[in-house]
Amino acid sequence: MTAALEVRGMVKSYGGARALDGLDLHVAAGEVHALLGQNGCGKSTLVKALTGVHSPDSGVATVFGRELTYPVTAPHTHGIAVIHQDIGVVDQMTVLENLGVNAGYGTRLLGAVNTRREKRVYGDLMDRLDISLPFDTLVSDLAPAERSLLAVVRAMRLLEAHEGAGQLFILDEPTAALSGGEAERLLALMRRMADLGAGVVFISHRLAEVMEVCDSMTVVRAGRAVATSPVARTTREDIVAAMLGRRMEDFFPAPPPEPVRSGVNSARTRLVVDGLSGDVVQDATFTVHAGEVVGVTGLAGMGQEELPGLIAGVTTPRRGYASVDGTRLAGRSPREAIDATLALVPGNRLRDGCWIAGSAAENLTLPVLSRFARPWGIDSAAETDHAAERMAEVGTFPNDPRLPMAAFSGGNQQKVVFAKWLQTGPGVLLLDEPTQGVDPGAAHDLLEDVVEIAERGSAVVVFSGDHEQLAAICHRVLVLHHGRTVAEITRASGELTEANLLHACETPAAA
Amino acid sequence: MSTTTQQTAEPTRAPAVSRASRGLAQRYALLGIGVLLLLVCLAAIPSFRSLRLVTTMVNGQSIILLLALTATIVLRTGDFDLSISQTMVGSAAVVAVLSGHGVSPALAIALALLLGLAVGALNALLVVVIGVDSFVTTLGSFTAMAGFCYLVTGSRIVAGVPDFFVNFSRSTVAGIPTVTIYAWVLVVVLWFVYQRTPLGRYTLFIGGNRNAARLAGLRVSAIRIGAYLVSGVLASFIGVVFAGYFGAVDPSVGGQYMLQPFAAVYLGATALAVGRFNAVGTLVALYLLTIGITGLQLLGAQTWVTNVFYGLALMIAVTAAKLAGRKTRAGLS
Amino acid sequence: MSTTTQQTAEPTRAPAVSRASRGLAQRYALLGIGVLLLLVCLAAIPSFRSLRLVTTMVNGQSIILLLALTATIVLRTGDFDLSISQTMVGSAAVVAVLSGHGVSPALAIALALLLGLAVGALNALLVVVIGVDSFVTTLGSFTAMAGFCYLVTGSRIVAGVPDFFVNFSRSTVAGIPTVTIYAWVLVVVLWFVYQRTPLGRYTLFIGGNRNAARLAGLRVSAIRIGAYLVSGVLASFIGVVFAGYFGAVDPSVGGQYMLQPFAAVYLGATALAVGRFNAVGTLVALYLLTIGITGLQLLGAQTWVTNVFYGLALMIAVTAAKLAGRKTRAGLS
Amino acid sequence: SATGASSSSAASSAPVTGAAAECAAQAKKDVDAKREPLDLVVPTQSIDVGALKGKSLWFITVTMNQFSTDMAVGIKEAATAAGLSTVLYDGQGSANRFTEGMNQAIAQRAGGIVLVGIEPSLISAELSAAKAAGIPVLNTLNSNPDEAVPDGMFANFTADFTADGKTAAEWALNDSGCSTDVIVVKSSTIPVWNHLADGAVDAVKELCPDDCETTVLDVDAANIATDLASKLQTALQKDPDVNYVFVVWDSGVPYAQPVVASSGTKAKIIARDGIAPSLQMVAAGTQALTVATPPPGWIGWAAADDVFRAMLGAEPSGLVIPTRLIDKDNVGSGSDADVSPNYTDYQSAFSKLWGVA
Ligand SMILES: Nc1ncnc2c1ncn2[C@@H]1O[C@H](COP(=O)(O)OP(=O)(O)OP(=O)(O)O)[C@@H](O)[C@H]1O
Ligand SMILES: Nc1ncnc2c1ncn2[C@@H]1O[C@H](COP(=O)(O)OP(=O)(O)OP(=O)(O)O)[C@@H](O)[C@H]1O
Ligand SMILES: [Mg+2]
Ligand SMILES: [Mg+2]
Repeated sequence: MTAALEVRGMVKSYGGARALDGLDLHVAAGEVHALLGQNGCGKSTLVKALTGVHSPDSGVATVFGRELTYPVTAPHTHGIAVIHQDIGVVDQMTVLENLGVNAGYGTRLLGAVNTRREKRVYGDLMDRLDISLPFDTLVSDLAPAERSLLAVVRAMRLLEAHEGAGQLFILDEPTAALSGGEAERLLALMRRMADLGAGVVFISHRLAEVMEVCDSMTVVRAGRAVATSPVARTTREDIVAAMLGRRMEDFFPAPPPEPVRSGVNSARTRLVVDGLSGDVVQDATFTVHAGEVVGVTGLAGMGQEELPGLIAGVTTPRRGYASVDGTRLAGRSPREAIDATLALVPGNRLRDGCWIAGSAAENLTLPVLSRFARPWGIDSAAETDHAAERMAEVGTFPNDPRLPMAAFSGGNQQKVVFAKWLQTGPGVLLLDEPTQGVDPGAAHDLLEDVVEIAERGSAVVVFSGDHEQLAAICHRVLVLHHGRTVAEITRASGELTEANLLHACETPAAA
Repeated sequence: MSTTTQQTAEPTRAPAVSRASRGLAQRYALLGIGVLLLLVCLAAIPSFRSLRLVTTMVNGQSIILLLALTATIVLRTGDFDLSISQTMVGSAAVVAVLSGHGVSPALAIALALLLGLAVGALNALLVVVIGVDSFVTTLGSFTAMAGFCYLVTGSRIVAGVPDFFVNFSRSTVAGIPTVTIYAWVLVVVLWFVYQRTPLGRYTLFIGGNRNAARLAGLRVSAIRIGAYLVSGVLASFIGVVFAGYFGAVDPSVGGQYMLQPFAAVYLGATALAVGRFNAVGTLVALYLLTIGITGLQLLGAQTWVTNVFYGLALMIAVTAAKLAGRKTRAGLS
Repeated sequence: MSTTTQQTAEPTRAPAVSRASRGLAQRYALLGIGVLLLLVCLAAIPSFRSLRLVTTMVNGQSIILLLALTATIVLRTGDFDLSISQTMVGSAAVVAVLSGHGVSPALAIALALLLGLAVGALNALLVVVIGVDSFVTTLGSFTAMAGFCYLVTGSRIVAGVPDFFVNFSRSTVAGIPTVTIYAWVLVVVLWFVYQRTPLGRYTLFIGGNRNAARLAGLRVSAIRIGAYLVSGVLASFIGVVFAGYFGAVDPSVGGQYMLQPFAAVYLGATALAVGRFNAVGTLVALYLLTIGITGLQLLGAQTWVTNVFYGLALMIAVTAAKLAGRKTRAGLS
Repeated sequence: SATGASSSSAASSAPVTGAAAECAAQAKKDVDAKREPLDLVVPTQSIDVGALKGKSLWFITVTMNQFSTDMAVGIKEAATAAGLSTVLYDGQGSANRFTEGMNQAIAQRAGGIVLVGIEPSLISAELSAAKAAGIPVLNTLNSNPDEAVPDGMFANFTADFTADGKTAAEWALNDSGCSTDVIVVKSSTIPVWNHLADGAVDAVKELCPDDCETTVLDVDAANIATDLASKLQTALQKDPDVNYVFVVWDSGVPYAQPVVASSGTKAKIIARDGIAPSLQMVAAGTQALTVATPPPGWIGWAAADDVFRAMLGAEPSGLVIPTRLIDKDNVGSGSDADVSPNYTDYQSAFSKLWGVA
């Protein structure tokens, strides 16, 4: 079989730090090849080198026998189509404008764009992919999953032009923001492309997906390939061991002992959500007790993206309210909720979670900064020490609080954001896609912290499309459909499995 | 820091349902204000009903309109080019001085355009290639060009610009002076490029999210450099027009042409295509301001009134557009 | 559009290893240039060695320094306040005119400060509460205030500001005029607030990522409104100082004080705390520019030379700081 | 003082009455007198500048425009002739720089200072300091000659702006046979422009109270280029019978010119100063009139002379800058030799006076 992609000795340094350290990679035509590795091991860097975002320092890459020259310009002319990890959309432009950008809107630089034809092309494409996006809506109005789908459609346009053979598709964590059903459709599409003779490089931290759809895989550690084998001949445990350099017992920590929810000895109710409604969410009503971990899920656009913001006062609810430890929140500002010891770890890290040019310490200590205020000013030494301790607790690498956030890999940024809220000892912790883009080792560590905080008496709500994770760590999971709670699956019932959750999401009537 | 005109900074969010109606209200707020103002002026001020008045009003704004249109080019890519007004005066000075030395119009124009190209290239080098903040860089080239204007003119007014240039700017076609025609042609060209071509969208994409544009495979740097070069060359073309229009070049006037174009551009970005720097909106905004000020002048308002009007009109118009377009807004989704 | 001074636009990335050296080089690039320039001037120009000259040089910049420091306040929160220079002149005019009518200094000052507060409140209302773009809003209030200046002065220079105000600005303490002392005190206060207090950190965070700041529980709107109010009140305080410093108020000068403070602030943001608007850097930047220009004047340079120097100095200084700090830069992770 | 604020009665096509005839006669008389070439004006008392050798003469100007650049040439020549050095300080239109220029002059122990176009009240403290330091400062072209000399300065050296405004108005009255409808353009933040405008308006009112009309436009000094055009075009629309536009300073003419050209009126542009580009335009016919001073170089010499006198402790010369009407009939080629024929060698007249010839 011909190689769709052959990479030899790829090296790329950012200043003195080596992101790629002689990486080798072989992807055969007709296969879906998983590229796996810990956060910050260099996966995205490879993608960027292959697509001209930046040039490697050395190393050779050939695509279907043709050697790439750096910097790579117009990758699609080499048969490369890519979905980047940071999706690359502009909020203040419409869906159609964002879709056409990588295809040059189907015309010359100064030719007139034929909007009708563009709509037809993308309309057909979306029909076939069973995706639906409104063309004239601003991207800022899209849900995170819709943005991912936009990126999929956008990349597919280029692929469609020469379906199948001679094509290399690279997808860098395309499913991170997708829910089960959408992810499945994307995986099926990927499979079909490969079956038609294309080479597909698939980057994901969701090993279940990898096991399901990939033919072979390469594990990268510190910029080098450390393991490569057919997926059929390996196990998740082996993969994780190769990624982390150690074996991991379970992928998810066990949930804490279930608190008693009613009766004389019941745990106290910490979070009450009563009739809360927003643009999508309708009449959300539930309570969460001390020591409980509750999941909320649903398909994209069904409300689980909106709900955390409504509870935390980021968006003012249309009706209803949330209360924390008996304090009813007016829902006008996050500050009010924070004062009531509620913490929200937002889903869109770059937009809502951090100041990318600020240092990790500055980001991490923001909610507790006044603790370090002395009459003569902020005690910087104490602040830095505190940040370093907290970062060590969640295993941030590198553990240097003085580095700007931009110098950390996506997963490590997530850890800093996580640590920022854990340190406040929240009574109610809301987690929006907490392990999005986080490698399995790190995800395990983060979730362990979540379980621990629940054990110590906090109420935890996890909003996620990752059913496997929810099934593993929650006491019960609420399923939203068109903004309403259509199902509640409890661990006690023994029904709390990934498959049941998916089923409940996709066929709400049955639930 | 890096002052950018990032179009993403404050995503306006609205529920899906109101997507369409919101667009309409916001889109035509400014146009509505303009038409209303015109009608009020027509009704209240008899002398406003003269065609002559309207044409002089429009013609008098042509240089500023040209500058404002030029300003949109770089603004769309998310950068500033504050230097255009001085580049204009510098080029006008070059044309006037060279002509005074008997250099042929063609050569004088060519050298003036070359000057604009050089300023654009310097701006592009610093901002795009080296990555310095565009606000401070172009403030620097603005000031340096002011010095250049004094240099070439010897700090004197250069009069006696040849008739060739005067005709170039002032001769009329169907009663419309060429300077106005240039401005309108530029409106049409930019409208086409911005609204209808991939390049127009690329500039917006780059201004909106530079990293996203890079990931989408756009030649971000090439387009940004191109924007500065076009901006510089257009500014020096306006300089040629300027020299002919006034027939004399005073090296000290650059500063007076700095702010008004930006006011029109920002105001225009609230009209027609909300939040996007665009050509037609700029034209509407500028004419709106002109109608208002002319109306006030006809009513005998003093200097302070026109300034206050100008300032308040800016604030009110953008506020109106904002309010018209707002249903819900808030944090994250 | 929404022109913001988002500090995120282009993160500078560098590997951990070179972090320390990079910091140093970048941090002190501007300071180094300044010291070098001073030494060259001292060596080459005998008259530079007079203490009197140096104090003159420093004192002459105090009004601009005060304005530049004021500009940093709103810039840090990611917004613009372009109106400060006109608010200053407007308040100066109020003080001069009221004093001319025999109003007591205390009352005149109170009313001037109230004016600043009102301008700040208007800016805050539009920018923070309604959400209009800050560049165009404050360009609007700048222009409206220009009209106000003509209104209160009747478009004439108002002379004969009472001695109370003259002494307020000009009396010396240990040989240093109070106007300079005010500026230095403001440098120290802002340095402390910016570097040493949570509030200073909050402003920076709000400028860097408003959403994240809000989600972290900061009172984003309150702080932004506060920044505008403080900016307005400080601007009118500078107006009081201005009236006393010049002893007369020319209502047309606001525009002259608009750009220079911003040039100093942006240049200062490359010194000492790279990419962050700060007080000490602003001071260093302004004095650097002044040393250079004074040196040139003493050497007999003509106007165009000083303009060109000013422009090039801006460009070169920011470029030097940028290059000093750059090892690698590239896309995003 | 505002747009359209001062207009006397209308009705321009009235029959020639006795009053009109009187007006025409008076205007013609004055105009004919002001048309003649100016005699060379130099001080009467001689001085010995030998004692001034090695001192410095500072020239601080509101901005380096056409006029001050040309005047600076004269200042330099004069100082060189007397053995002084010169420092030119450009205020760049910024009050901040005016005070800094004064402070630098004081810090560097200037021998004397010629201050041009800078409102003295803006630098009152510096003027006191200069006086305390014994540095004489000459107030140049900021006032009428008979106004009080500001504190800290030793003399006014200037032209009679009110009279010049009157002269321009009389020229228009004469030119139109006393059916004058004139727009006067000024900026009221500049005091001497107010004098010019007042002189013109008063002259029209006095000589032609019934049949003539005046309108004063006050433009924003900070935005002259754009504000002048906008206000003028509106005013011309409002009153299409305007036959003169008096821009009280020559360098404002280019901004009025395109507006008048495209207005469809036959208004003539008149102005004051006599800077070289305007003389060219008068010769070319695009500007109808300028009220011209002698060459700026002479003004430089004469100002230097006055400062030298003060440095030597002598009385001020008391000169007033004379002016002459220049229209197409007497402009010749527009050169200094044609416009100021008696000023071809003023240098040697001063040199003789100073004993350095
Ligand atoms: N500018 C920088 N300076 C120093 N070190 C950096 C810089 N940027 C990244 N690093 C380090 O390089 C490593 C790899 O980061 P990278 O972003 O590649 O991770 P990643 O594999 O993409 O992880 P994720 O899955 O979290 O996105 C990390 O340890 C990170 O801390
Ligand atoms: N622009 C950059 N400047 C400096 N360092 C960078 C840059 N981009 C990435 N890095 C560093 O390079 C290393 C590799 O990053 P890369 O994004 O390739 O990781 P990744 O494997 O994709 O991680 P993740 O799984 O988190 O996405 C990281 O240490 C990262 O911090
Ligand atoms: Mg990655
Ligand atoms: Mg990454």
